Amino acid sequence: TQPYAAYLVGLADDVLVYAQRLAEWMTNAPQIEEDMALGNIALDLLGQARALYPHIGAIDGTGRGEDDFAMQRGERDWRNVHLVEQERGDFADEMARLLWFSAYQVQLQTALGRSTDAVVAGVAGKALKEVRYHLDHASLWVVRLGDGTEESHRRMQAALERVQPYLAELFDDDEASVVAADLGVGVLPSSLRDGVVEQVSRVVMQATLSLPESSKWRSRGGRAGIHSRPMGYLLAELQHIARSYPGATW
Amino acid sequence: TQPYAAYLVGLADDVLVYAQRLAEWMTNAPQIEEDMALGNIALDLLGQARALYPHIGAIDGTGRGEDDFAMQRGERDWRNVHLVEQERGDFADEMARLLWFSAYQVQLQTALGRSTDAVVAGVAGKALKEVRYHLDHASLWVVRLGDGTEESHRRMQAALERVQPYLAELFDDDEASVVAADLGVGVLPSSLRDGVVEQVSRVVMQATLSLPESSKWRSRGGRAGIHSRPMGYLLAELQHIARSYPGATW
Amino acid sequence: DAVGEDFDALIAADQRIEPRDAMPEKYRETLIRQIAQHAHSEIIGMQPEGNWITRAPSLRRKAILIAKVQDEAGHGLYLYSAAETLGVDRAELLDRLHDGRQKYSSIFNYPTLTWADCGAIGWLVDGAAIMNQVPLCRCSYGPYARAMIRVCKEESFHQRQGFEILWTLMRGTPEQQAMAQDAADRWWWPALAMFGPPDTGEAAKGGHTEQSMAWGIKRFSNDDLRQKFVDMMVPQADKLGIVLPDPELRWNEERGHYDFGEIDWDEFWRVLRGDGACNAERIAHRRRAHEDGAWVREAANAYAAKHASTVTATGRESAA
Amino acid sequence: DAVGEDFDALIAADQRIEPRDAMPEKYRETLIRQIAQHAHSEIIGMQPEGNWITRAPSLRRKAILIAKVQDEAGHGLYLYSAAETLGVDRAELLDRLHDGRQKYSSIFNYPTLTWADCGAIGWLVDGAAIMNQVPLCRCSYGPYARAMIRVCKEESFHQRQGFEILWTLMRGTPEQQAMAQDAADRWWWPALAMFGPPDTGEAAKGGHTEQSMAWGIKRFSNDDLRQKFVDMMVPQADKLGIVLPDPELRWNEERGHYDFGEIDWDEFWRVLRGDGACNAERIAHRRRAHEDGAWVREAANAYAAKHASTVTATGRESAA
Repeated sequence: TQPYAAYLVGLADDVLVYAQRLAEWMTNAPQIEEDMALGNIALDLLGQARALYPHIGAIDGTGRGEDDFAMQRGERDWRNVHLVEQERGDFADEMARLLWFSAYQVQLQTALGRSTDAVVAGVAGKALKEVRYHLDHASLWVVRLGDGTEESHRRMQAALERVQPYLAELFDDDEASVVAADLGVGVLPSSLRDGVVEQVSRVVMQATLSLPESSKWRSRGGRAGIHSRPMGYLLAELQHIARSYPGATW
Repeated sequence: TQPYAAYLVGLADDVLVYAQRLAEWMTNAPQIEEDMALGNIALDLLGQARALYPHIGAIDGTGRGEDDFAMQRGERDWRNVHLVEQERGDFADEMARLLWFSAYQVQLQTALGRSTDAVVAGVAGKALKEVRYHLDHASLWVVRLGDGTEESHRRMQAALERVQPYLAELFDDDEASVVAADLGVGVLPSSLRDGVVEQVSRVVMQATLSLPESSKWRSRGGRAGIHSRPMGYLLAELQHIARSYPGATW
Repeated sequence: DAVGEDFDALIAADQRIEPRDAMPEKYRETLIRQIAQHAHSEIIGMQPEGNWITRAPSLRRKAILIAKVQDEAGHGLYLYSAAETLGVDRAELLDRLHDGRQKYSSIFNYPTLTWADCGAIGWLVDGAAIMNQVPLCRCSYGPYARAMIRVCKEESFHQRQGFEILWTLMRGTPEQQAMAQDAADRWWWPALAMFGPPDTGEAAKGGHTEQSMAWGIKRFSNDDLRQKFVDMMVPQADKLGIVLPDPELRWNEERGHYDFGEIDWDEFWRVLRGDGACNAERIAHRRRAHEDGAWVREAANAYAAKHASTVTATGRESAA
Repeated sequence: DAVGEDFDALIAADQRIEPRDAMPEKYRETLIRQIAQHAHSEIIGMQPEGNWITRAPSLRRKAILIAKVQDEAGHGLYLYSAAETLGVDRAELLDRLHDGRQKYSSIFNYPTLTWADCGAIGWLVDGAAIMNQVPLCRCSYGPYARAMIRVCKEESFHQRQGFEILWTLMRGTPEQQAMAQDAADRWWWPALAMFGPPDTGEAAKGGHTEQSMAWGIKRFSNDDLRQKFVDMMVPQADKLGIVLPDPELRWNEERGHYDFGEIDWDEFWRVLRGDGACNAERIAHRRRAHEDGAWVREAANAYAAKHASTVTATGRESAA
């Protein structure tokens, strides 16, 4: 069993939980093209999670498959950041979250392309192309909304402020990431911060918006299984059917 | 096994599901007194359900207990009306629903006090005192809101209109209720309608509001396990923990 | 007149009518109504299955379901585009959907109560849709026919996925088998009603079928398509181990077809008039999404207009 | 002055101060702040457990939990009433809560992650609250003391319920035992911090303890109460089979008390300053409920005003 399994669980949980939230937009998006686009991004992230879980089950010695991870873990065993578990807000909230998350993912997957774990490097190679598209998509919308109408500018700015407390957590170097970085499998989250902030800042400036100051409060604990209120309800929905029919295959 | 068990499941599911919805108001009510009052009504209804389920488990021969009914049934086996499963709206929506449901319960429990099933009659005797209080509480608020400010009048009238399509279902004579009524255990839902409408009409008039016309669309199917969209999500929340630990006691 | 002659000649020669061709106003109106209703059905049809995306029982099924709902959105878009070639725009068609002037397939007013319903929709509803749509690939109106070719290819993929969901359930636990059977029980009759009311024999009078056939929009009667559907599905049900909920269903050697029972047309008309389980919910959901998104669409338009005028003003920002 | 003399005499005689009695402004302010903070803690404290009402694992537990959260609302109401006897009103106190001018107990900024947390809150948090509150039943200010008597009776009931939740889990499956242990691991240190920063020895200088003791508001130092709490809980933990997460915890024969480790006061101050897991969420939730309900409270006031004036005008509708 590999000591960096916990690090990979964090990576996989981030994208699975965000895929679950993004998929909620289907039938709820502002236009049909966007139902499709957000569904597409959800599919990409879901695919990344599905590629990682069985690998984690192999290296941690449990032999767990994707659905063991997705459907059979309690809240305390999930290692995703709070950013991705927050409830769906308005479209500006989603674009603010997608902009930051995708910019983070571009830096992350770029670095993971050099992972000493061949599976991780392989997943990252494919993921990088996807998350670059996600970043483009979010950037396009942030610029349109920031530089659109008065209302959309106000909403987009408010969304940047609401998402702000959830960002620091992406860049915390927890124990698992230090282990993974030492082994050359992973990357220190803190090392990604400057690239992400620079990327987002460019978009925000083009959108005639401004990056908010740091808030007094910030989220923490996701990587240690300490989640925010929405997580339990997300899991109830995600797992209810699977949990209701123990041992069934689908 | 008694052929009227299905009828009692409908009675119990109505109050359990509504208790679940009402309890959501706790920490969300317009004033602290109301957090308490709605919690109290939820507790009364929950108590009624808990008194009925083990009795049903005895008469249907399955020996199921309250948690077998509450935590282990799939959506198709729930027999509550759509009215009680609808998502929490604003406070006016809740008072409109509570007014109708309590007026219905007063008529129902009055009739069930004469049930040939001693347990049902016993539960009804206690429940009648409770639901009279619920009716008073809802009436008080409907009058206050109807005859309060312009905004509250408008909201209360809109709430009466939104709840309207869910009322007819309360008074449908399905097969199970016909069987139960024939045996003297239950009462034909259609026989309760006039009393309920009269009661509600008095309150609505005092509130300077008006009862809406029948809508083109009306809910149906709850007593046959055909539910509306919110039901599955309600069950996911209700059952997630119980389903996640098969065989555990709490 | 010249319009009529050219058009009639193209129809007679079984050639495609293209947007640039002159066409009778009634033909245009019939097509707009039909294509729009078809597009609306794809968009509203995202909701019943969309209801299961967050609760799909496995990640694999979740991925397949997301992709399917996405395909439905895509079909809606092709179809709105086809309708736009007839001189209406999508925003106007969506308004007509939202305020009830145009309809969508009544099948989507039935609820999806269990996971098995995702299987039944794929197997039965998409199956019936394909039966209806394959002949439309030869429809006289070119853009509609071409959209249908693309749609049909994906629909038959969806139908196989639905079959496979049920197949897996029928080979699962007793609860899973019961779930699959229950779904088939609830979706079978509504699927048969999807082909529309009887339009042969006595019933042929007064309906749209005759005119639509003459125009090459419709190729088979509702009743013929329904029969073909029943004939196709019965062996598939046998393979699944599902009992179709019709005691009168049996092979008729003489006709070379399956006989089947009477559809409850009262229910059909009731649901069509707006009193089905989900009529209110489907339109309310669609409207809410549309209204919630109004500020986003306005912003996109404002941004595009700003940029267009910038380009005009400076003549050099189009590469930005 | 006369105020000071009467007041001092009552305090010296260990008599109760009542609302009609003159009292020093500082005493009044201290009490308002303390009672309001206590009331706010009850109201905000509904949220962590309220989070589990819809998901309680059995109907019996759901009923107990609803009743408990209801009790907390009731405690909030008694305490706001007690504060109102000092000349402030509840609406004003709630405003001070909502805009951060007044605080609530920092313990409620920790999240409830599993069902076992409902047990740990009852056992540890209510246990610590009782330890703090029992002496307040003898507080010099009458209305506060009387409210506390009622509150304490219910709190000790809640504490037993919390213990019983954990007891059941510890006798359950291995997962349930792990859940209970995990909850105790997370709530133990925050519960110890509930007694406030050290206020004996060196730390006695500069805090409020000395003045509050002189006024008969506080009867024991934070440190004394904390020690009593530890001494009470260690045997209960043993009975449960829960290992308290403190390697330095051991019986000190000489002191006749349990020794225990150092509390992480940096975390305590960080959370108190607003940077705990749930600070933002708790206040946002409370504010939203208050704002969403504004139109209801306005309507109730408008209705009452209308009726009051009707009564005045006709003199005969008060019985209506």
